[in-house]
Amino acid sequence: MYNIRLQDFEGPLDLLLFFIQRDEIDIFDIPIAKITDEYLEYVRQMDEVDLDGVADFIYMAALLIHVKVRMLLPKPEVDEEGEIIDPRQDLVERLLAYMRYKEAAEGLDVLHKKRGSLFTRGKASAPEIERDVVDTIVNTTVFQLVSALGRILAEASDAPTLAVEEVEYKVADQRAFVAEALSRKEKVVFGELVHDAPKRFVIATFLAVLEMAQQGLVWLALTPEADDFYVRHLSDPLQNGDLRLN
Amino acid sequence: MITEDDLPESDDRLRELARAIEALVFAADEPVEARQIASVVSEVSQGPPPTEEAIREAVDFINAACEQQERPLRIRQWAGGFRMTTTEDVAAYLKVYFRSDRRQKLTRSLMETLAILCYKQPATKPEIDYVRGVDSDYALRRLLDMGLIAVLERSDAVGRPLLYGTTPRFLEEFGLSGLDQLPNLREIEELLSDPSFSQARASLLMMQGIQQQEPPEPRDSQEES
Amino acid sequence: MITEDDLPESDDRLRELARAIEALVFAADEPVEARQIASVVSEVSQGPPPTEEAIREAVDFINAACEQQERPLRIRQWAGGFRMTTTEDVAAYLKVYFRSDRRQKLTRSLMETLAILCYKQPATKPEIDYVRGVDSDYALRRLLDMGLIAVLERSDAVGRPLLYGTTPRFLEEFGLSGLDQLPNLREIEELLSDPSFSQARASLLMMQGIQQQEPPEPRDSQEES
Repeated sequence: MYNIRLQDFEGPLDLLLFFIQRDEIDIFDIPIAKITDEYLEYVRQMDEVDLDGVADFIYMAALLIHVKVRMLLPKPEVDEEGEIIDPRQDLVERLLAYMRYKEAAEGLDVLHKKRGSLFTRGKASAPEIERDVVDTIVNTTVFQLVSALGRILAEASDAPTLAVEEVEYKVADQRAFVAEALSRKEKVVFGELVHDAPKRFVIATFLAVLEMAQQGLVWLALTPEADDFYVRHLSDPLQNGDLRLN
Repeated sequence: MITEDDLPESDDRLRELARAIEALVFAADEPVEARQIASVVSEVSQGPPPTEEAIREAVDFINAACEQQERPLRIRQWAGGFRMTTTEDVAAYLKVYFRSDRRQKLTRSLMETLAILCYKQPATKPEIDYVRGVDSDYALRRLLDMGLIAVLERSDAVGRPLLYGTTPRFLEEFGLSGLDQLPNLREIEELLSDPSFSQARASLLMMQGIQQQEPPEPRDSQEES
Repeated sequence: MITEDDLPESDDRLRELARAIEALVFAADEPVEARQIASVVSEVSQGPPPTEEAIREAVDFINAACEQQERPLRIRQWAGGFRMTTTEDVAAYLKVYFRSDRRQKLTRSLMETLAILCYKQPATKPEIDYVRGVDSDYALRRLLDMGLIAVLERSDAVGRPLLYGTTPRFLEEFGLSGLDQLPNLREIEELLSDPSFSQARASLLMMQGIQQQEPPEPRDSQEES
């Protein structure tokens, strides 16, 4: 058995391609039973692969087994015109397409490296003029603004994983959660509110709090240490002039 | 005019030093000190570092060549280091370029700061720092300079920090008639919740009703057939 | 060498245009398009804008002079505009000066995603996922953050997924003036008949210090399947 590491492969197609290249297999006539067994053998040792990749490898395993089973059918499958369908056809097409782009990626890498030895002007070098700052026109859309907000929130979290066992936390639910907490206590520290909770919970709660603040239902104030903030219940939402709408 | 004939024997070394200096000073993000140049050149050439005098001579050589060729760039020594700038006589071009032709894109840090401010104003700097997880000092100053935000008042909180908010100019630049025209959080969810846009981000943002988009060739059918 | 004697009468105009271009391209933070140069020059000179051909001629003039003078700077045509960069032969100095690569390294998964996008754009996430056989969510988000790709529009397909494409910044980062400068995707037949096809990956893995046994006996796959 070859001592290879799954993380050296970009994904299941890359791994299959490796088998094919290594064993000089005719890509148009893949010995599916053999390659499936070999593939499964590698996938079994997959403990080291991070969760992100597992689903993709397992999906391919299922697909390979399925093709293998179809190959074993006593009567070959036929399409509408009575032509025999090779169960491997889709897989082969995918492998071929992947090969082309994989090679293109290597080509891009070469371009990128070449470009890497050309340097553009650094910040120290600059034109000797006074820039008219106030006259700059902002070339940005509201969508970009919203994306920026999304980015802040997304980056507050760990690297995302595939939604395997993730529980969904909805902003609406978290609003109720916050409201409930504030019904017991007029003022809570955000950090305590979400103490030890999963990131998704924290973010949903944060969004809920932001939303409530925007609607004047709560008021946010920084704690004296400035490392957390209070969420305070506002009894009379009409008082709130916090958002200067227009 | 300085030509090859006028130069001493060390011509080649001077030229190579000048090339290194011109490239370094052009690409650096900070003024480059003579000793930095010396150490880089010494490391690359595997030889002794050039003296400060040699470096100065090479800079003069570059500037003399630029002047002789009427090129609009010079290397100047400022704040203890060398940097490259344009000559004054081309300032007119640059003024026109920077004024009208360059629609300035807001950098990411400016965008983030603005995004927080427009949804949560008035806000203090510590509040913005908290949400962004980084210091927003520079971003706030730039946005103030650009007239997109303003100091509204002082907060009642400890230390009475300044409260920032967006300006009418912000609305104008973003084509909004009022702050209430900003997408609300529900709409943000919708904007960002497109399943193919970014599922991880979307789910992080607690988007609802996300379904994994099927690939063009339906995977399910193969499993079912 | 291009000297004043060799130049036509319009010498002065060419020189002044070259000066304007060199200053603008030096000062700009992004590639400057010919039409931007034309409009700035026209405004400053209060005359007709220079033609694209004249601009190109002036750029060639600058580059020829730089080459003749052995200066380490050149103006390149990237992403539909002009950009000033150092030459390759001084890269050693800059790499030592900056120590690490200032540019972000692109991982294989980012490269693959980019490769698919630049040949197949606009493309949706499911399309990219399908070709790669893996979820490209993270790769797409990284590339969006790096500004190498952008959402172009929404597809008309079910669910109206977003369509991604490469940005001018991608062209700049890869030193391309346009997408048409990308090498053609190789045809399958050509790829398969390339003798390096079967060895490439094996040798790569060997280089990484991964032990490998001899491949099995060469065999006729027709018989075995």
